[in-house]
Amino acid sequence: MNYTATEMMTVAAARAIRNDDVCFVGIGMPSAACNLARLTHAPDVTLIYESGTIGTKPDVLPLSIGDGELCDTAVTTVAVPEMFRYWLQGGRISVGFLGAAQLDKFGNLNTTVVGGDYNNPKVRLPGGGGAPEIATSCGEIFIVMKQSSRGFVDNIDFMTSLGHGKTGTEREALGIKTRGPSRLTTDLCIMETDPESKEFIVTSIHPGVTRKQIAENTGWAIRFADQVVETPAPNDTELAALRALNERTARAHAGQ
Amino acid sequence: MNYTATEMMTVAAARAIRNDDVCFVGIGMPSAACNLARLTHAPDVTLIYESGTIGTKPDVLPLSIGDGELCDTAVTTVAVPEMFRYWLQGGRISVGFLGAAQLDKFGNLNTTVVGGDYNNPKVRLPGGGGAPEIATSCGEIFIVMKQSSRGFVDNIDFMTSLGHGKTGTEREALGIKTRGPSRLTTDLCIMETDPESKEFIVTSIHPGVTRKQIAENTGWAIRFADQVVETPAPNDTELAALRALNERTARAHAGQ
Amino acid sequence: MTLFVSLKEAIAANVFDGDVVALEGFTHLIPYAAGHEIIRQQRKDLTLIRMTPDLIYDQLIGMGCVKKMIFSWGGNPGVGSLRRFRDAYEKSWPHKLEIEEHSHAAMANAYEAGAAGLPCAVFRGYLGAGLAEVNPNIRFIECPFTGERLASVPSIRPDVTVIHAQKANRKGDVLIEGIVGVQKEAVLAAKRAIVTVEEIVDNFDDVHPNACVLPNWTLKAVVQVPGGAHPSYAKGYYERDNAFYKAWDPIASEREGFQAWMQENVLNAGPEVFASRVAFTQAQK
Amino acid sequence: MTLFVSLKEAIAANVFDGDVVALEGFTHLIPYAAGHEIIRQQRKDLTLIRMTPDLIYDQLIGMGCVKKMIFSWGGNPGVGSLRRFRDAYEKSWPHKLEIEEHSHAAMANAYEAGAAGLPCAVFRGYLGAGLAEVNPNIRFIECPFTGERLASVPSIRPDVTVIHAQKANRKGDVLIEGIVGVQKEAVLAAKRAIVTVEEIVDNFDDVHPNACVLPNWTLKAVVQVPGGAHPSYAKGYYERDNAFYKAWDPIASEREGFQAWMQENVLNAGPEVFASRVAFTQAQK
Repeated sequence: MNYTATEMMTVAAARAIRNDDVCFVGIGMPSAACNLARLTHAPDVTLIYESGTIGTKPDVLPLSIGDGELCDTAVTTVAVPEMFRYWLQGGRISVGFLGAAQLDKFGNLNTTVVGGDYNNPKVRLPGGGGAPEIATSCGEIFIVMKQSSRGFVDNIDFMTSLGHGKTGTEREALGIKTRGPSRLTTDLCIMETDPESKEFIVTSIHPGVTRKQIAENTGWAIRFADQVVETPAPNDTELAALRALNERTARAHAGQ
Repeated sequence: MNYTATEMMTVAAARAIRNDDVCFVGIGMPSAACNLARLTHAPDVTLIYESGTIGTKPDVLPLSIGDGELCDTAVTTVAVPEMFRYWLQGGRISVGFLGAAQLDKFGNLNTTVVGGDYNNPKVRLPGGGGAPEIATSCGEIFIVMKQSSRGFVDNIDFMTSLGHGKTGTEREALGIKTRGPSRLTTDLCIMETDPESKEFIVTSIHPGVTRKQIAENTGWAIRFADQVVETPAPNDTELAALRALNERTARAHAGQ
Repeated sequence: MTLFVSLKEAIAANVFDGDVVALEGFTHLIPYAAGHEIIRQQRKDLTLIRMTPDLIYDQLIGMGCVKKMIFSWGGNPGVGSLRRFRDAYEKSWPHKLEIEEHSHAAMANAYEAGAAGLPCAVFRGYLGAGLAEVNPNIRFIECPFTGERLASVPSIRPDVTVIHAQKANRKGDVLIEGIVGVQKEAVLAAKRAIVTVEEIVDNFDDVHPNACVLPNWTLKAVVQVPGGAHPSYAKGYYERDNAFYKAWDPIASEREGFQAWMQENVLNAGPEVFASRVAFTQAQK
Repeated sequence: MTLFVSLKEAIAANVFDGDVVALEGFTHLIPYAAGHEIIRQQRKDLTLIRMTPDLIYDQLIGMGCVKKMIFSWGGNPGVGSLRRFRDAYEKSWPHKLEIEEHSHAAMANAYEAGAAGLPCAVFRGYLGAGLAEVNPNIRFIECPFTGERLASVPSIRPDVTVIHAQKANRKGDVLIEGIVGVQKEAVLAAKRAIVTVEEIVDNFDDVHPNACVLPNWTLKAVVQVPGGAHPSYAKGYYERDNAFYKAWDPIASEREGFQAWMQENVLNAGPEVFASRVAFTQAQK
């Protein structure tokens, strides 16, 4: 089957999710990837949305974290202070998903301001929301983001949430026990965190994508692993599940 | 009608409860007094048991704070951490009830150890439970306790919960904004806290009780207010409601 | 019982110029109708608090009611940014807007600490985060047992909290179900609380004993406003009117269009219009 | 699913000599059956934690399982004192017992902080209280904003928490209803958690969305033990067997009588006896 770059990205992100993971899911691409994983190889994965729905199994992708279906299909729904205290800070989440307007090679993320400085920004973004504590409390962080040299930058304009810090050593210096960003899935490739330097390095390239394309769409000097593989194309099962999910979602939200 | 000293004490304690009070109720005498108030002059009083039942209206007196009826008749039942954080510490309780093995003239209470010292007590009592924070978080504290020179002592053996401190000035020194013990109802009399010295002084003597009896059953040099009144005897309505409550309770717990 | 009043009376008696106000709702049960009444009563110099300020805060800001906003994520969920917020913050229209920015964890903890009567919240947070360098209300303390450095923020204690809930009973106790957010904490943290509800029922006898219920004595005013959370959700009553969230972006994109929309749909309207807006949404389904 | 095991297996696999163990239940849903199994398996040197240790802790102490008890109120509710606890603490029988004593507020906050993954709890407490002078685990910190002196205690992080609940579903999620106490916090604060339940049902489809449910992945073992909270309550199943609470006082009053009772009713018995004890109680009503 033919597939789009977005489908490849979603499928590649979904594959990294394990059946016993407990995922803190954001709306958009992470929500699509996590639910695709649940509908394919990880039927028992626990999906948690920050609105308090624990173990939810929506039939369609939610419009927002307030969707009634997230609550209706959840094992339980808790208040937001409990969500952030007992479940996130309590260390119960194995994988957090984050995206950003800007990220750097250490997985530091900016969703606060672009251009200027914090008090006089060129563009004021919505802000960090749950990201600062998701970044440090989850077992590890998976980032899913369309690749572009505008978003993948050498220096982010504001440290909304800590990845591996400005030098790759900041987590240890701060006594943080969690792994931090370990995987970055884009529409071009998969990057993983180098255990030594903590930089993202390309480990898998999506079919038909060139190294040049990847380098052109990355604002930092991109590194490739010694062994780079080709990402397996989405298989029929994956594509069928993803498309059915997207179709159900489109139908449910028609006119909205 | 004839009545017992315990009935007089219960009725006198109940009368102090106002219709708009929010009471933190303990099992035993406070529970009887609060529910009697609810069944007579204070139908809208809010009764809270520390097990988390808010606005409860039991038909019979509970065996313990775990009674199902407390939950069944409550406006809502919350978890114990919430009870102590949002409701007690949050400053939502107007009246807390406390009793003790020992109390002094400043309303300091001991339910921890008697004799010896803390680490080598003669008698190890159950301990403070909720008392230390009830004593400082409720708007004011009503104490209900059978009077005896063994319990009403000059110096308590352990400061389980703070009344007005060892000199009557400790609450202010600690920055505590709540009133502390304001009223002590016994089987012989009613004492109120002197606004200046913060000592308990007798303001009302139950019918048929003498000043000598009160003095003999008090371990400290008891003081009487300039104007001491006679406590009105329990009226027919009060006695009927109390006895009916006690009968219902006895019937419900028969064989137990 | 004076608890049950009109929305106009509830706002007039409880929301004053210069107040610190939290209109909460974590994407679900957002008190839009009450927010519109605040706009109609032309309150000024408000400090608005909310974890996820969305369109209703955009509207309050654009109409000049707001001096400062304390928040953790300010956007139009699934659509983009809040254009009136950005115009105020970036270009001081209709006037300068101050902000105090936190993370969700910090705000959730600060509401919890406010409900708990504490002066501050203590949590593990802001590790390596840039906000800790630009917000003086983010400080750090040491655990007295382990020495671990923990974050602290001031507790949130609004002058008034406004929420929308599903049901009140005849005594004025209020039931919130489903995605309950931080509403209970926001109410208990506030000096005064106003609740709009979809429905008033005889009693809560069939309600689960551990459901989220606010006793009447924790509230100042309860007002029935069917549809009062439109265009957001009210679980059991209506879904989100997502088309409106999308439509808001062009409406808010320029000042005149925004003002015209507010004149027609808020200033010249009343809380009674919300029921029909919800009916409209449901009929579309 | 290996979550569902026998009570014997659950205790054998999760409770070890020297462990810090919380068997919680705030007067309601006390895990007696599980406590008896710990006694039968002769665990030693346990540190027991509970806000309201009652008869089951008296039994564990009297049988020599306990090195230390951390608590806030240790009595026989409505009856008197715990005689085996006092004999151990005052006279070192069967051996010396250490104690660490707190207030309810401190313990509730410490469980909450444990569930929240924090090293300590911070609250307004112990003002002028004697325990602050004798317990080195009560310390004070300053609010970094107001300077207010606030109490702090270490969070509770048991090796294992044991609770009794009303229902599990076939997946092993557990429902607690009514007086829920600190059980959710105690489970989430622990490294391992064991739950005994009255009943296993197909699903929780009819359960309120905000009811207190512990997802199966927060638990190590779920065991059906009907009557497992006897002589305490299980809301919806049985009331407290108050006669037993009264009867316990003479049973525990002297060492030999206590031992004989334990031999007959605990050591020579198994969890299956609990169902009949509850039936007996109900038949009496």
